[in-house]
Amino acid sequence: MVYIAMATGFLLILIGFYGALTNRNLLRMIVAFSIADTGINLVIISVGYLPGRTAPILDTTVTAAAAAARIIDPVPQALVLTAIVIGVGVTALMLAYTLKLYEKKRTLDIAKFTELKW
Amino acid sequence: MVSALYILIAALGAAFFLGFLKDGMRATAYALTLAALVFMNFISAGWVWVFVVDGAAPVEILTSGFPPPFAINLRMGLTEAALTLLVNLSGLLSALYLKDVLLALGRRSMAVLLIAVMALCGIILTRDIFNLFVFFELAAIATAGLILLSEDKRALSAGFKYMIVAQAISVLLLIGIIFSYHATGTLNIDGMAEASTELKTGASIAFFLMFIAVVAELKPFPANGWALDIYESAHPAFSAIFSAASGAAFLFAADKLLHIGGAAWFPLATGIGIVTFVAANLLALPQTNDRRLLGYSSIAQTGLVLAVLGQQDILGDRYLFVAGGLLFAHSIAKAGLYWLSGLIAGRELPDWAALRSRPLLIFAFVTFIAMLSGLPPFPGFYAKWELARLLAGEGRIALLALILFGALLEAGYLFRWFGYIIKREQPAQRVACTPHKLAPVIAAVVAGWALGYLWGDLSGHANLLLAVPLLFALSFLLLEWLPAWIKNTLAIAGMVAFFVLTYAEYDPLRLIFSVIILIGGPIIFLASYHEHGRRIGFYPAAMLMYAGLTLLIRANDSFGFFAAWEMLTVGSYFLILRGKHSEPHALSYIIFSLGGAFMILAGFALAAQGAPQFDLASLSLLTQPLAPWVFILLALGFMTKTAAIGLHIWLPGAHGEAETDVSPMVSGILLKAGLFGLIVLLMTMGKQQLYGIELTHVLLWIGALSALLGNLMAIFEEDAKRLLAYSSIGQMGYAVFGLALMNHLGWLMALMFVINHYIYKSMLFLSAGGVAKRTGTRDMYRMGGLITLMPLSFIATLIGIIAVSGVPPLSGFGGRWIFYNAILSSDVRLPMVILFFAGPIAFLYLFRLIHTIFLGQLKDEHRKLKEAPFWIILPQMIFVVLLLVFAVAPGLALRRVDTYLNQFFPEGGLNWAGTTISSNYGYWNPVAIMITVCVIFGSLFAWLLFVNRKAQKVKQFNIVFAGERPYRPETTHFAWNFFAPYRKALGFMVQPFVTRFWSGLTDLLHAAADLSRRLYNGNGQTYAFHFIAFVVVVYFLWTGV
Amino acid sequence: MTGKNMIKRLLALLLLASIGAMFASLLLAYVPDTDLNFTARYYAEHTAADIGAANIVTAIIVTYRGLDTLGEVTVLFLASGIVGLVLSFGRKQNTTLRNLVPVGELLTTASQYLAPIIMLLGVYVFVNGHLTPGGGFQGGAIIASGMLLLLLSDPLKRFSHTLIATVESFSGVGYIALGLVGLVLAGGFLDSRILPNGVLGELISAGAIPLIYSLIGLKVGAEFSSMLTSLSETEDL
Amino acid sequence: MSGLMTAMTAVLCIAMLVAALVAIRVLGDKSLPIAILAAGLVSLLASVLFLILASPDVAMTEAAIGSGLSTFLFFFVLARIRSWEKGEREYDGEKHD
Amino acid sequence: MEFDWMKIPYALLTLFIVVNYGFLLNALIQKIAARVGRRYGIPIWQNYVDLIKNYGLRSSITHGAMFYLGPVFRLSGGVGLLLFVPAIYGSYMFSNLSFAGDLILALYFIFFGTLGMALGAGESGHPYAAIGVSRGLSQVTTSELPLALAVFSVALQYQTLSVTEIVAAQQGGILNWTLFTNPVAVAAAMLSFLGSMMRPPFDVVLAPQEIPIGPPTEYHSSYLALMQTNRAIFPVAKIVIYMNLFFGGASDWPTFFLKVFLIYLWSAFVGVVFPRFRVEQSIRWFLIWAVPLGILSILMV
Repeated sequence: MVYIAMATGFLLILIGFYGALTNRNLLRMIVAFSIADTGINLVIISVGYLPGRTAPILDTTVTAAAAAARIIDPVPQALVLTAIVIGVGVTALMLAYTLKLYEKKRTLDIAKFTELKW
Repeated sequence: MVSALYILIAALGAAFFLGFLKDGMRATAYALTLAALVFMNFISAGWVWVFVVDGAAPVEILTSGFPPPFAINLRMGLTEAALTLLVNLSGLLSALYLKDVLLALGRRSMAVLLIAVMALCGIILTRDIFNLFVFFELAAIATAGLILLSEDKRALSAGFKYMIVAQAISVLLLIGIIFSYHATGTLNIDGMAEASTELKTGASIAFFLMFIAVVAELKPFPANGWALDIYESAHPAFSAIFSAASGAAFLFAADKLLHIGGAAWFPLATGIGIVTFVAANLLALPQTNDRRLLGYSSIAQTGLVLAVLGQQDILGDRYLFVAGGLLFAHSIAKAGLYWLSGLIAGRELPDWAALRSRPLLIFAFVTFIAMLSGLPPFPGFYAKWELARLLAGEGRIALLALILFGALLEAGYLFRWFGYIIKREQPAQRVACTPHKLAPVIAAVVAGWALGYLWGDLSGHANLLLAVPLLFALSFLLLEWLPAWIKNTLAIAGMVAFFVLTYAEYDPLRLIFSVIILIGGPIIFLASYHEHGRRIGFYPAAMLMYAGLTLLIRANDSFGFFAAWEMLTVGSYFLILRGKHSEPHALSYIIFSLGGAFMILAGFALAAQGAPQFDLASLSLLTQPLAPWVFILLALGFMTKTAAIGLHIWLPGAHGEAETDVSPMVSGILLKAGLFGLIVLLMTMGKQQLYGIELTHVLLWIGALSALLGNLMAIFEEDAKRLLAYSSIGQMGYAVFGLALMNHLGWLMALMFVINHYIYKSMLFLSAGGVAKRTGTRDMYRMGGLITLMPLSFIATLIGIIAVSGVPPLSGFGGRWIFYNAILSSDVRLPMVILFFAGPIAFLYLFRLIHTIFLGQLKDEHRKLKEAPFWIILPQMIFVVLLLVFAVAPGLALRRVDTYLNQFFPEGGLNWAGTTISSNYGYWNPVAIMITVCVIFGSLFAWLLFVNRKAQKVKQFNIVFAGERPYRPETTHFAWNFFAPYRKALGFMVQPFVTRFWSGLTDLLHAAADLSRRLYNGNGQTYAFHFIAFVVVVYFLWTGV
Repeated sequence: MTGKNMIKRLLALLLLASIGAMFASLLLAYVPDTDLNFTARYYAEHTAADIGAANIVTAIIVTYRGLDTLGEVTVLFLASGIVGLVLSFGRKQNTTLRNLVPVGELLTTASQYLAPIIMLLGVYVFVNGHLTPGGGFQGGAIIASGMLLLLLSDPLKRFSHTLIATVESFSGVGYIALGLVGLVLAGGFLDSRILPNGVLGELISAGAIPLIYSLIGLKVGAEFSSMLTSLSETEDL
Repeated sequence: MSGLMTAMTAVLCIAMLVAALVAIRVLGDKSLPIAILAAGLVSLLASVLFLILASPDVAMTEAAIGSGLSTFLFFFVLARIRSWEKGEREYDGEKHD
Repeated sequence: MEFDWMKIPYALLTLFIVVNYGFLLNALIQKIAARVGRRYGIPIWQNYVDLIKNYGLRSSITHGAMFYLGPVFRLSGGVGLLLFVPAIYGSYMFSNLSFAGDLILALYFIFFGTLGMALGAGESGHPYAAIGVSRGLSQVTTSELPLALAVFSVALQYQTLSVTEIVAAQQGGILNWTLFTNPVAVAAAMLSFLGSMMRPPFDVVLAPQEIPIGPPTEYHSSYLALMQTNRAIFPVAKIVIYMNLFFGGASDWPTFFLKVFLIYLWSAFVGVVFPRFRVEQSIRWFLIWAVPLGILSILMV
């Protein structure tokens, strides 16, 4: 199960990259990157997953004393939370840039924004 | 000290607090921003103080009350303190610089700036790998935001391109982090470093991904198109932060990763770094946009430091000194240059000529490019020295060669740029100087010099900024407001005084050089009295050159010698650049000279075998197989200065185009530095064989060919000063030849040439310069018949050419006589044939010099010319006297040297009985010759005068054309293409093969650079491709290796 | 052009195949842990005692790795600030607003009732962050959705920038201030143990975590709202 | 139990991959709104997967932020561009290839 | 070999002998050349007549300082060259002022007069003068080269630069002459000699039809007389060097006269046989034929 999830995560990253490398539309590139972001989150979570264990939340079934043997690794989850938020921040930023770039040139084709080069 | 956490807290607190302020309270917001930045600087500076002065141990800072690895911890050590200070300072100064922009854009922009600085500090401070990622993202996002401070609309697309790449980078980084966490069970950097047997193998993909992601932020070639676009379009104040502070922070992050990965990964860092360094510098060559050029240079320098990071295994305790020296020099200079670029209206490099109206800013520019090029006395210089010696000590020669090659490229475009500033037409738009924009620039200059002092202090060598001659030279910077004649007097007085105080310290050989420099220099300075006004820039440059020369002959160890060499190179470059049309020539001069200097550096580094420095005398202890290579490197380095054939193409232009009083300095005096170097080299290392080839024999050939081709080129030259310059190539060829003979008389001959060449070449250059000043041209065929108008110049030239040609009774003959005696005791025959051929050729150009200028027909437009100015004539007359004295009594100068040379070559000395000088083969009595010739000459002349006492002066052609002069003198002054038949016969020998070779080489470099920079086609998607391809290629190269 | 596109796609496939190879070797070499590593074990064993939070992830986010979270919040702050900057980039101020097509009555009415409820939900999520899944970020996002609804229902209704900015600043400054209190009173910056741990599983427990998470929630909500308003308020060309 | 979970995971994963391929126009040449929705779907499916992987916190976040908010953001921008694009100028560069 | 006041009158005596010999020799050679060309030629005393006439004339014009200096340089060069080389081997009387310097001095002093003459001609302002100088200098660079090589070869051979010692080493029979001990060097030197005598085929420098309009026309009266005197001294002085280096020197005046005459005749002989070369042709000729010989001589020593 972990392997499937992790493989899917990796594949999503690759799909995202492929989309970003082959679509010239700015918005589609951003969409592609958000897919890659999802993929990376999946990979991280998979790494933290221990088969047969539960979420790292203490309650009556998972007591503090037994926690070490019952829960999965909480660290990757904390990391993913951060990663998601950062991801959406970057996405918002890129979207704002896109809007502005469109306003400037009336196109979303990234190949048209090459006035800076060489 | 205040905890380093407060750096982060202050920035964040202020940034969040800005939201409370209404939009109208922008001034308050700005004040708050500045206050926060000042506070952050205060903390960093305080820590630097604590670590440097009190020598405190690094401090661990825990957050949330738990020890690592369970909570995030920070560390404050000396490196962190220094780097955060760098970051905060550049942030503060840029904020100051950005005053207008920030006030216009409001509190959000200020918050972004604060957070950017905070994030960079966070990258430096944190010891947690994921926290590093968070700060990375913060820095990246803030970067994307700060790009928008620019007025350049294109910044928008640059920001977008950056974010594309940043996204890809962060994906790889996260994967790397999570798998590293999986492998080690911790996110703490130090914990990972301890636990990571797996990551340290060099095959760990997890670590590779982390590392490559961090490295990608350092803009490695070729995945750096986005960075260039940012540099080009962003606000210069932001670029200053981006280059100086971001670069430093990300480099430190790379260092942290290497701490985890360990030595197995060092070669990867070095490889990426050095490729970036060389490639970015190469691609910078065809740049015309100033900010993009600086961007390339930034990338290159970052690459260099990355390469150094990968060398920490051999740098040992000098690691911080080297990496820090390079990094700080780069950061300060680059920030300074970006700030400067904001003062310039145009974006093309020549637009910087606007700086000319502000000498202070020119000084700033010079400081910055000197720092970037690693010239003394700046930190980069010491760092370069240490790096070179350690690399060479470990046998990493290829890396050293690449570093030096890249550095040469960089110096090339930086100095070319400086040439534009000094020489190109000033644009209409002036430098826009407001105090808040000027202050950061000046702060960078001050910081640069202060760090120069600091690094000198830490270097373990003599601190260059405490060397008296250099200080004396630098003091002229402060005296620039004085009129030229006062400065001239001070310069003369200073040099003579220094000589008087120190002359007892020199051995006879050095005494000759010191007299030429410290007494001969002032004589030439007499000619400088003719210049009026303040002559801004002349004296610091000239005195820097003299300081370098003085330090050179006083140097006992390799470090002092090399530092002096660089100083004199730079000083003379500035001097040469002052000539009217000397821009390209000064450039080729500095490139050749720096190339030579780098060879010397490499040679010394090889010879040192890891030692920080060594006595020059201990060069003699070197053995095979190292010795011949050291010999070759050093000899090549020195011969760039003597303009040996093949390395000579800079000389004619540089000497020819220089100002009237500069030409004799750079010809008569500066060339001797190369000879001095060769003397030191041959004195210590003697003969060396490489693959059975006797290297001194190679030198013999080079010397002979230089003499021949230098002379040949001189005869076809129409320009008087260039003719003299070519003649210098020939003369130096003789001297090199003499030294390479490796016998007593050969050396004596070389020294004879040293003295003679100083006297007559200075004299001839002054004379030609004086004439050129009056006639307004240096083309000899435009002159003619000036003998009656400029009799004193004529006399100087006449005496000069007799002396140069070696005709008795003047001193040139002494050189020839010793030459013949010297070759008789040598067993090498063939190169002498060439020298024999070269000898008579000198007559050709010398005759042409005097004939076409002073004889023949006077041009109409010259009829009212006056003699050259008094101050130009005076030194010439002194030289005439000197020549006569030296002709009659060469023993004055040579006798002690002759004795001194006995310790190196006990046999074959001269015998100085009475007035006769005799060798094993022949004899020579200069006094008798002089008397005989004078008596014969005098009596004949007197007789002729007597019989023709009533003769009256008549016009030319009174007989031939029966008094009717042909209408236009141009048609009958036979001067242009004077030696046409000679060109028909031997012109093939002076085809500009060498020039073609070098210009072909530079064209090739340029073309290659121009072609490969099309890689950066401006498309963000392509840049993403570059990044992915970069990762893949590096991975395969790395695992393939 | 299509030929060029084909080449581009092939090249992309080739490159990504190589990256994929790297990933594949990571995947193949991956062996799931059978037991918690020492860091995770520490959290599992000590969270309850140290922090008093039932949700260990929350404990890590708010306390153990609080600096990350502060950074994370700052990322949002930055992003929203820059979104605002970008959209005003190169534009003169005070241009007139465009006219949008009127929105349906239903949406307007619905949103007026729905929005407060959604926001309340958000508050619930972050206040209970230390006990149940969810916390400041999720809650903040939910609050922002409420704001979004309001925006959709009446595009011309400008949110009070001052209000958003004040909430933004208040929560941010408050967060840092709480962190400082931790530095002064407890073990270090962002230490949540400035308040008693209480009883595991109760609402008022886990030290200052509920307080901090609430501030984070407010902050996140404010940032998202600010972003959304910035995006919605861009003027017409 | 475990077998069922694995099967569910597999189905989810395949669905995600298909949605992702749709989003980047490898499967079918779908319009931009569809692509955005597909990406949102990937996110949403991922959050379900997170739940299966015992990460409720992450699942909530992904659902609220990854699939919710960011999809909104996309549509916001898209709508804005569409409204500007009165003169039916190209918004999709590749249509002009 | 120290200075001695008595050397001055002795040197003047040598000078006197050589001047007279030179006049007669020049006339003789000219006459021989004329006879070869089926002309009658000048009377043997013609040079004396010219000289006395010229010295008798008074000039009332001058073209300036260098105009004076040209002939002075020229003659000083000739006289000096003669005096710096011992004329008669083994004779104290006729060792002249050779104590002042060795072979190198003599070799370099050759140029003293050339240089001065070139300068004087230059001041006349006549383009032809400059053309002549340009050609002469061009040619001399290659024509002197074989000589220099040969001299160096000889110096290497005898391991000395002193003319006296070189002559001394050649005593004791004709086979001891350098001519036989180092024939290659002598061959090179004699080819070079052709070039330096300003006779055909290497006389385009003076190009009798064109160039003389230059300097000699401007120079007249006593200026010309000085140059004529030099024309008598200079070739002899130069031949003395050749004689000393290659042909065993002369231990008495008759040998001296004979050897000098024969060597001179060599150049005249070649001159009447060959046509004139252009400058670049002669340069090539020397480089192709004479210089390799010189190099060979050095390598063979």
